[in-house]
Amino acid sequence: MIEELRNKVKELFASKRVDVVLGYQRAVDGVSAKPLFIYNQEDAERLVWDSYCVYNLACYLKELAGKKVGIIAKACDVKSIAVLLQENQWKSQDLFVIEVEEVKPSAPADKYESVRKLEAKSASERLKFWEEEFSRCIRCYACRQVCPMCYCPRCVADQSMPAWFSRANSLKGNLSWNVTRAMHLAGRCIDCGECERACPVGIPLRDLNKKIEKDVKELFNYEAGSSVEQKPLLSCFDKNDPTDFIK
Amino acid sequence: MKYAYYPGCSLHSTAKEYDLSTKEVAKALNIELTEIPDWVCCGATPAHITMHLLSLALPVKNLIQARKMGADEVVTCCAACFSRLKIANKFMEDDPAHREKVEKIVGEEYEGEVKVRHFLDVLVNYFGLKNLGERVTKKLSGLKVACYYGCLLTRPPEVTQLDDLEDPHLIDDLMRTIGAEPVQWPYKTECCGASFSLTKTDIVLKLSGDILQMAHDEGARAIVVACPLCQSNLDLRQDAINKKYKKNFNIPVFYFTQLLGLALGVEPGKLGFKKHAVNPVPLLRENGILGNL
Amino acid sequence: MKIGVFVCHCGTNIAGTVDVEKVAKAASGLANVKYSTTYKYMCSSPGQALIWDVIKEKALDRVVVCACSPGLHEKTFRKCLEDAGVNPYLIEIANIREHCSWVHRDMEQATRKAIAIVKLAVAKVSRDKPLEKTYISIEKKVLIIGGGIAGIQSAIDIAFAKYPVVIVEREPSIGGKMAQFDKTFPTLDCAACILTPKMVTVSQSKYVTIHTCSEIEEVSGHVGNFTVKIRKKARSVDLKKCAGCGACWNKCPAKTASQFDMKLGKRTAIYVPFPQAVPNAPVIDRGNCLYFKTKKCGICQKVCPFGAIDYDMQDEIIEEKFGAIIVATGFTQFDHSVYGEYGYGKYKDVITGLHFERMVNSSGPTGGKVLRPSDGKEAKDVVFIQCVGSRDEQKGVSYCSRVCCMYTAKHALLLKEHNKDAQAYVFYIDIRAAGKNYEEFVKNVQDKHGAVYLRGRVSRVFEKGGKLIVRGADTLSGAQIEIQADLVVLAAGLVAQPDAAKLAQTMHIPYDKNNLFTEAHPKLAPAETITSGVFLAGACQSPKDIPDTVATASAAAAKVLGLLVQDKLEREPLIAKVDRILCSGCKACYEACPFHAIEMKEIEDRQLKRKRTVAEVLEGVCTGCGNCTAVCRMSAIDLEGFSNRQIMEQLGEI
Amino acid sequence: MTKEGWEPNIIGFLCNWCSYAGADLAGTSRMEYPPNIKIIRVPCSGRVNPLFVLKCLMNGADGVLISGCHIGDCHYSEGNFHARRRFAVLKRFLEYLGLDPRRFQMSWVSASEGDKWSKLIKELVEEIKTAGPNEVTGDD
Repeated sequence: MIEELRNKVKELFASKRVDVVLGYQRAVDGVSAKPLFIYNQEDAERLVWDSYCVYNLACYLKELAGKKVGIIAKACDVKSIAVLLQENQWKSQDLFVIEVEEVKPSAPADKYESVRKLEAKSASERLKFWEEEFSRCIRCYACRQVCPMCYCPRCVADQSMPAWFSRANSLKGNLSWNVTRAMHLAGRCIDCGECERACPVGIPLRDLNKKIEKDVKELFNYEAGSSVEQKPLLSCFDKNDPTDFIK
Repeated sequence: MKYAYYPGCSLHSTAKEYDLSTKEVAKALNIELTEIPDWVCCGATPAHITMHLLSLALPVKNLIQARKMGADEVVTCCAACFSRLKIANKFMEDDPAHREKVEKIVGEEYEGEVKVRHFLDVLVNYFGLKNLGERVTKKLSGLKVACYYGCLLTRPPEVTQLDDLEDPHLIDDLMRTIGAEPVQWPYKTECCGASFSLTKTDIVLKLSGDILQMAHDEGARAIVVACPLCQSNLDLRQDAINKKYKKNFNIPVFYFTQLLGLALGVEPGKLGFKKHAVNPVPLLRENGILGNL
Repeated sequence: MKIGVFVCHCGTNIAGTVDVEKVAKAASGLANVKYSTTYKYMCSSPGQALIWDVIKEKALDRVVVCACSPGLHEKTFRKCLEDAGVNPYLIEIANIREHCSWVHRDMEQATRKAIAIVKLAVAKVSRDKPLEKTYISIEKKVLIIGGGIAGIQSAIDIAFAKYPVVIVEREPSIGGKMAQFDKTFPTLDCAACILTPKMVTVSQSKYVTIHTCSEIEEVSGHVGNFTVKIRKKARSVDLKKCAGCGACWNKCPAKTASQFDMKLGKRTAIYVPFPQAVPNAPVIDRGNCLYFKTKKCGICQKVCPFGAIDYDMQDEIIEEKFGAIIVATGFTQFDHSVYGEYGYGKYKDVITGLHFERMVNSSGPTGGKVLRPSDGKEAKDVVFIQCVGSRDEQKGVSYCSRVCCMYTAKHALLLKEHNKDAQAYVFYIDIRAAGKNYEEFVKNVQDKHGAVYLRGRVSRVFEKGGKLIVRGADTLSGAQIEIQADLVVLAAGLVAQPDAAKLAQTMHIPYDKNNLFTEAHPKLAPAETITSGVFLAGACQSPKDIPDTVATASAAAAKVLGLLVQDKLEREPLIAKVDRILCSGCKACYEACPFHAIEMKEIEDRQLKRKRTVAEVLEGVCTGCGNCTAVCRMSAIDLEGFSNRQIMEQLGEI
Repeated sequence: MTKEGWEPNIIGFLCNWCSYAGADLAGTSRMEYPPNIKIIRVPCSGRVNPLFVLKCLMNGADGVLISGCHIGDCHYSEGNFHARRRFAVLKRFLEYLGLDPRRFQMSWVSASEGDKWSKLIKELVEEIKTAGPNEVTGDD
């Protein structure tokens, strides 16, 4: 399996189709895996592939614009790439996707269980919950840096004309940032979980993203990354979209 | 092929011969029909003109019974039963508000999961005309029939989804397969007067009379039906029609299953011809379908 | 920054409920406000003069007028600023009348609210930017799609103003459906007599170019500058050489049913659809031509004295630029074969209105006689059934086709004119004869021509004994009726052309559930579409009779001429604008724009030293709705006049 | 919860062509309604950025209303369809975070519905009054 993978990568270099290939290598601890940037055939020998290869390699595509890139992609990477292609960030001829099957722990019975639990609480309980969570936010923006979809040349959080929301590490500012981030990922987040993994203070960021993911599935039957051809969620509409919340 | 069988009230009384011949045909073709135990009336017309919920709850009760016997498909022969069961299913599938009310009445959950088929549908579309043709032992050659469908078999089309709305042909196809000659006539879906039979008989005499006349004019010697009420109006009232309009009709009215039974070699005595008001035996003899009994 | 705030009393309309002096005083305390005052009627000449004076005196560079709704006087005050030498877009209106003094009673509350409204306006004006109107050039040529009466009328009107017009018609001749009609209601002029002169006018105009056998392949660009690809299908006859002498079609051995005559008559494989065709040149129907089928014939080529027959002719794609486009693609007749009760289109003697038109036409396939297609016998009892396909949500369309009542009445009359012994029976739901002299016409047909009108639907038509039995209800008497008819004429409704949706997509114009093209506004802009520069004429927008079709065609032409007489097209500057540095090229705006006013453009990014794609607003097309701005996550696209900075500044003041 | 003398502060984003004109008509027809709403005029409900709504709520608005043309009546033909989808997502999301649903609402008001506008505002003000002041804790 791994040899096959290495050969595929080598073949890409041999045929001069790529400048770089993204994959995984063994981390210093000898157990876990970390990303590997492969620039030539020899580097390919360092490739590994096992259940420790969890990172979404599509995150690194942001820095590789303009190059021809090969990428070893498991399910969530493939979806991320679909969104990036859909959003014109990459041209399909510049990307060589080597799909690999994930050695996955069994999927939870209900992906949205945590969301549903929160939904079942009262409004004030929810507010309290999130206020506590967001009060820990240190505005390090690691969630943004690691997200494959956060490729804006200048994030609204860093803009000053106008200043969209407070940059101060206040509850209002933190709340605003997290709402903005989640809304900007509506119909785009493919739930790779990198943001939550990256968050140094452990805010359950996926529960924000998943809420919107669940809602748009229910409301518009929309799934991020399900096809390159689909229009962006918020750039299209259906004449029969739900209307019951409007007076 | 196994189905739950819902005969309905008519087939246990006035249309006994429909029931008999259906069972005989099914037997001859190895189609297993198991009568739903403890079935109740579908409600027919009286239910839906008096109380909408009752008209849904009664069929649903039967469909739940069928589900309990492990069936996922119910076969019925009576056009009214077919219509009521289908309509009830449609409501249970599409209309959560009605579903909730009906479930409350019958005390059980049901979402239209038991499918309803007319026996015609089973024969033509599932058993298949080709298969059927291969089992015909006696062709009904020379017998000119007018296939008459009535109101409920195809209407409303979004519910019944059985046959062409304005020009149905399932019975014609069957008749052709067993060698009979269906005539082309325009009254396939005219109304026979239906349940006015008892309350305003004059209407039935007029409407059924027109149907008999048209069948006669187009050269049919017999009429073939799939509905007990149509059969009864055309057959039982024929004498009164003759008297009122000074006609001389002598047109036997068969259930399609009866003729099918003959073609499949079922013993004629088991097909209930004695129940007819207009004696069909002379016509069948004339066409060499029956020998001297 | 020097902002002046001018508070209007509007007599007592404002001052009666709002303490205007208090408002002016409060305004003077706001940031950057250098001056504030009140006046009885700010919109009056002295009021405007006051603003002018103060701008000059205090060197104001921005103005807030606290008065009525901006819909009323925003333009007035813009002009006032412009006259005083200030950019007219540096003004905001604080609506303290409709949204304040008129809806509140308590003076204290109303005054407090008025001050809040002024605060918002001052906040916004402080972020206003001077804007300049934009101008775009105009290609002074018009494309008309469809050469029926609508397209012809538009072409005549535009050519009269001496602007070049190109008509694209997919049939071999212009003339459209009207050319098939016999007479026209309610005046009974012969259709050909009033249409033919118009066809000749366009064909002879030096301003009009006609492409027949042609269709639109692609449309790009925007108002003033459309680029259109037109496919000219191979006619197999060279129009420059052909004189229309008829030698070819007189000798052609291949016969087939004539579509123009609704297949009631025959034509040859090389044919002109009808004698008055424009251009008066034949076309080879390759599907039926023996030369194309077997390579063994070639008679037409041999007999043509002009060498005009060209079997090797190929389709040709031409590309042209246009400043405006009129869509006049008309309608088609509803296909009644979905009606089982009328025999699924299987009975030969059940025909449609258009068949009847051809039949009663003296140059038609029956020479003007009403004959049964089944046996050629003259029809005496004719039943007309109205609303076939129309007003029928189950099998047809929900709308009324508007012309069927009238053409059926006309048919009933023509029937009687052609055969004195004939009898017309008309089944109808309602008689809709709204039009000049229309009701009178129908009444006349009923009273003087003895047409029997029966209000009700037909439940069944069937053949019996060589007759058609039509059974229906007469709802006025409550009786069931059976008529033994020789012929049944179905008043089939008017529906969109089968490929209307495709054309609409090519043109970027919206269409409704019936595939009828949607006008920009149902009342106030019926000839326009929301795509600026694209106009609608005739029945492609909704069923229309000839007078209405001609009226909309002239309306569209007038709209087009209004465009073409401009040297440059003036556009309000309140449109979207892209900051390329912020743009990621993600196409969110491109997909969300209802007007296709955004293009994706590849640029060389010097900083990144590579090419990248960014959004670009087509200034001529953008209408300033701002939808793009709300879907842009990086706020790279913004709307002038309602910019993010302006609105966020306002929200800072709440 | 209710502070002494507190009055709701509501921000309305009104599309220029329908709802703003509808509010104008309420004025022309002298239909009284409470003075608690301040109007931001936008060309189309589709112009409203979700971040505007967020800004309002963070800046202490007790309620936010977005009002546009009825479906099918949009001056720009599709803007309100986009707004509907966008704010269906935002509304659910804000409520998930604990926002009182009454604080963020949407309506279609046409240019001829002055009465609807005035009724709507009366109801809205009442609803927000029951909901109480928006207390986003912490400072900016």
